[in-house]
Amino acid sequence: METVRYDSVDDFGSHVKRLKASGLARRRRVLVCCGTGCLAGGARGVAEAFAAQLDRSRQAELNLVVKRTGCHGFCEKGPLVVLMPRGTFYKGVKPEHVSQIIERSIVGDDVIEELLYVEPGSGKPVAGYGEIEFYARQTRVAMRNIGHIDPADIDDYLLRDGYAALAKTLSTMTPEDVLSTIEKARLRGRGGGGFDAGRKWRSCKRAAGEKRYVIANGDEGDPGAFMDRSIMEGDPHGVLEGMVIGAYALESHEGYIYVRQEYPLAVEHLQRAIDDARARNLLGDNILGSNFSFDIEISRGGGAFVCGESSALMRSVEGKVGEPRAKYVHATDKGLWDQPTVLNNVETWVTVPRIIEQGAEWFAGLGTEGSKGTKAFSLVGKVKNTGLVEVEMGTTLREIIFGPGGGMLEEGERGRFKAVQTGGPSGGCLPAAQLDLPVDFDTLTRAGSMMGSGGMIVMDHSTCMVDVARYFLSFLVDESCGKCVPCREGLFQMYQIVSRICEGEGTAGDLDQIDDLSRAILVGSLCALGKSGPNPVLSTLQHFRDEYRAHINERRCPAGVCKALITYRVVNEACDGCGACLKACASSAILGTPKKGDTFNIDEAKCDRCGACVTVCKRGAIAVG
Amino acid sequence: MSSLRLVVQPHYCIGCRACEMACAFTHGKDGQVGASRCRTLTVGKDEYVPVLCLQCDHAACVQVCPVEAITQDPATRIVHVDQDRCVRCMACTVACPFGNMHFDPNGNHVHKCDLCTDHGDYPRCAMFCPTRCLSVERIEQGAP
Amino acid sequence: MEQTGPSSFNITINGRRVEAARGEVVLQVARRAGIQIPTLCDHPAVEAFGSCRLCMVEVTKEEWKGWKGLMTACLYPVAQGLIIETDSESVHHVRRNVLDLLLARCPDSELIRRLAAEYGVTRTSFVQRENPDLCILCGLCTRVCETAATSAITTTRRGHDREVGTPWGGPPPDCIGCLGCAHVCPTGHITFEDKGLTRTIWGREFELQRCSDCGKPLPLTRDQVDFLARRQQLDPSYLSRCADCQRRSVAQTMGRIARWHQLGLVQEEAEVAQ
Amino acid sequence: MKIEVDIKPTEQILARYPAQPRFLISVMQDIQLGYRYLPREALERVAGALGVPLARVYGVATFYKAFSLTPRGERELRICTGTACHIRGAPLILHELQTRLGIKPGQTTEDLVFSLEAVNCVGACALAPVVVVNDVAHGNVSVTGVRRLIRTPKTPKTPKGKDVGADN
Repeated sequence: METVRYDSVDDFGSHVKRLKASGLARRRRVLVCCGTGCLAGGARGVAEAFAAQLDRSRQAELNLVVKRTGCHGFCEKGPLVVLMPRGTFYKGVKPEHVSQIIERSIVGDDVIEELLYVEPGSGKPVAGYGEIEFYARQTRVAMRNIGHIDPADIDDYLLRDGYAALAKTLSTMTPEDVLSTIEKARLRGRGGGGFDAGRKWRSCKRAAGEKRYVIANGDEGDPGAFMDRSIMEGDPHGVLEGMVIGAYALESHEGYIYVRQEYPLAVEHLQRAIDDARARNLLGDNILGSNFSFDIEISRGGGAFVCGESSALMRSVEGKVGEPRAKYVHATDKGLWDQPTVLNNVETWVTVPRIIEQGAEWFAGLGTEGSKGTKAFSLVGKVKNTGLVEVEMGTTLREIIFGPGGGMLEEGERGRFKAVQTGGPSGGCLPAAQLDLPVDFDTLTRAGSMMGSGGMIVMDHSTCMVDVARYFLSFLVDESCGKCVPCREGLFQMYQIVSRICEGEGTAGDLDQIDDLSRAILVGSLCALGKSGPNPVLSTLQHFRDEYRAHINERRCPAGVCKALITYRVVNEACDGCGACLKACASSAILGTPKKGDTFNIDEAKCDRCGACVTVCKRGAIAVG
Repeated sequence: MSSLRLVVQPHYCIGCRACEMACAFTHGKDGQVGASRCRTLTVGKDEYVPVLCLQCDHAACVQVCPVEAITQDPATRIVHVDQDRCVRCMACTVACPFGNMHFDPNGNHVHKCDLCTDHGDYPRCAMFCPTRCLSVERIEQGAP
Repeated sequence: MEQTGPSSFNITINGRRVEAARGEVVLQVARRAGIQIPTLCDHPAVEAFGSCRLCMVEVTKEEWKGWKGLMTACLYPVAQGLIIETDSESVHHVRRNVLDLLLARCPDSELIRRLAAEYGVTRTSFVQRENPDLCILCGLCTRVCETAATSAITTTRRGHDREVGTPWGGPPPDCIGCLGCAHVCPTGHITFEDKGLTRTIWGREFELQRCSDCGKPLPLTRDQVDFLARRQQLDPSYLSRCADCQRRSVAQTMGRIARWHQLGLVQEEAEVAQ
Repeated sequence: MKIEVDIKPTEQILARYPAQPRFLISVMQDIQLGYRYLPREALERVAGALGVPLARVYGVATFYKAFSLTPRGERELRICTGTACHIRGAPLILHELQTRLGIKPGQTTEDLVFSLEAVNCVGACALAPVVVVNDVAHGNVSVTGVRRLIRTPKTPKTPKGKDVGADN
């Protein structure tokens, strides 16, 4: 294997040119999605089957390459295999399908209909990647490479014009040019707060210090969000390139990528990318022969949500407990090791090369007045197409959920849309009446939620909003660092109150007490975790007050979720006596003999409302109420 | 600006302990008599020596304090204890080679002679000394 | 952060104009002006921490067009034109809630009960902690230990499970028994005992240093003496005699000089100062 | 109960990092991976080597969820309790595993085979509910399906999952 090292920008340019002209670049591509979702579905077996059945010579003979790519985003349908350039999209692929795919669609010219995705609206199978609504309705900027490249192959990234923005930066732009381009693009941080990235960079540049640091925040802690994971796993070089460009603008020489502990694959891919980039002189001393030097180190998190908060993250990089500090002095003045530091989310960093490449005007042309560009969301919950979507800012919630999302998962009354939760534990739940809100930083905040890092959890009428509030509180009680009183003690007490309501022991004064305590926590807490902690409770209280009232006044959980307020009952008319529920019940609470015609009863005293019987009953004969 | 220094001439001491009384009353609080920062010791027959802080430069108490609660005022050369800062580790009470850092168990704090800076600018012990044993000298700043 | 502009200026606290210097925080300036702001986690010996949230004050500036924010006085840097209210309704609302929450945590703490009562809370409106102790988690002990001693104690776990403790809950190996933690503890949660030559704190026993003259125990442990001599760069002999013996020794020396005077051996008056 | 701890792996891990306090978490991650917990002897060595007070090491060990001070089981079941999983039934899954294994989240079965951990989102929300077994994610698990994950070929004589938790 030839060792490539670029000693100048020209060197780099000519190598990329040669690469693009080579036969390898023109080969057909078999893309096997190896994102976490597809891996869980068995993608490793599929990739191995391809490798076993198509060795190197056979691949050359067929003029194709098999690539393990990052997440295509359509996790719901995994494992996914895409045949390029034709764009044939196969879902739910199993190892046993591989030989058939090779024979019919690779050697042959055929399409295997059973493996095609069926559009739920039309009921028709779709052959092409681009024609699937899920993808067709997206605008991919941050995620443009994911799924198309093998993240472990730097050449794949180069073939998609990777590092071209860096070459352009180093050869034609001054640090000031880069800074003003980012300012003009009006890029806002994708991590949650939506702070103007250009302004952040500018104040860091102005601050006095011995060194400046650049950090990528990959501590994606919001439950229900996994865009950053996909970016780090699927396009690691994109993150690096953005950081190098940013470091050039800031004249920084040291950078860190903080990756949460739950993402081992992201660490692996990023480390590989760092090693490869260093070997090619795209990272390290005198990058591309210039006199600019910058290097990146990965810092692994230890499993603490609060480390997504920038000051806590910096303490964690320093090897300490992740306790936030007051932000009266900004990180841009005193951040990592008390030096001026710019911290941006990985999605923000991966967007930077795109802006440099295509210009600030192009980026500012996307999105809304206040929120430029696109935003990646992880669309999950009770929606048909769960997965990653990237849309222009200003797209409405309805367009996302009923567009790429494909609408609600389940039919019937209980399957109707009830709320969408955005912004993770700092955000809130928006009801059906607000489905037409355009999604951008400011609109969501005004509506009592927030953009957050981009988690979007769709809920239907089988979701109890009081339970959701309790869920977020228990999350925060668990994840609070415990430093300040309002967050540590206040959220704990709030959890106690909401729990009481869920358990049917709520009292008339509870809602007022929640309100009073919330106000104190909102203004009194030290960091953003506490300052936004009451949001999920307040937003559900605002939009779903009736549901709280039903719990308190009528001792009833309308969604049938809160265990203390529900009972399970066998509807004997619907029951066929199969006895599956008997076997499933761990507490032996179901009485009856498994034969047709027998009546089954549930012993309420024994029943611990685990719901196992409901999941196994094929006839829907167990009623919850 | 001038500063004070206390002059001790033990051969004049008659062991009357007026200095101790004056000190204790001066440093009392809320109508209670405080603890004296000055101790008169008997060293022989009819031989007494009043022992009190010498406001040393490079004082051991200053050096040993782990929280920098003891400092010397560069202008007056008086060594002060910042009671708010002190964490009562007692190191200074041992470190002073002259035994002039005292601990008051009632007030739970360490204390030392501060030349009565908070009580007018004339040390009470000297004021009440009936002999020339304790006296005050005013020196111009910068003088040794 | 304000890095330019004059180094001292006036700010307004409760309608009063008060002088402040760049680099100071609101709490410092207020205290100097005799304006009381309650605190629990503040101590001059350690860096400000901002955990108790009791010192919150309302901050605004004329150019903020009516926007006001609640800030912790112990951390908020002063800047020209700041207008501070230390006792507004919103300030009291937060303090009342904080104290109410702390009262649920530490119902037996005299200090918390007294402070809470000042803000009108005599009984907590929340669920009282089971088996409560006196620790309010202000973190003063661990911070003092870090600043003045050896970081022998730490906060452990997180969130509502947070506690102050020692490695593996046992006697802390790095502790020097200086009692700094116990003395700064505002609620008396940290206890210790000195008995004969033994000091006990954090479940560990320490031997007290003995006076090299009289043999009585000094108020310092042997570990503390070693630590201080090393860290403060002081000859250990400075830490070997009790104050009584030190005084006796100096008195005897001075007594000798006095005798020389009386015998006419010394011409000049001995000045024992400077 | 005193377990002999082989300190050699700790030395090897320490050799990979410069002796600076900032590598504390990284070193501890590797130790956790190697020993399946953080033995006291190892952490004492780490504190000395990196120049970090032992109490701070202990504080870090108890602050972050990745670390355990007691040995974890061979098979670590991490039940995702992220929002997406929560509304798709994660509490039921967790409840089921708790009952079957007779342990609570954060605990390990006495035979050191299984550890249970409730984690806040593993980032595989599209497959909710998710259970991660030793870094392998299992998606769309059901209350009954989850029983498959705790069948133990290594411990004979417990043919049915039911018996495992019967003695609790």
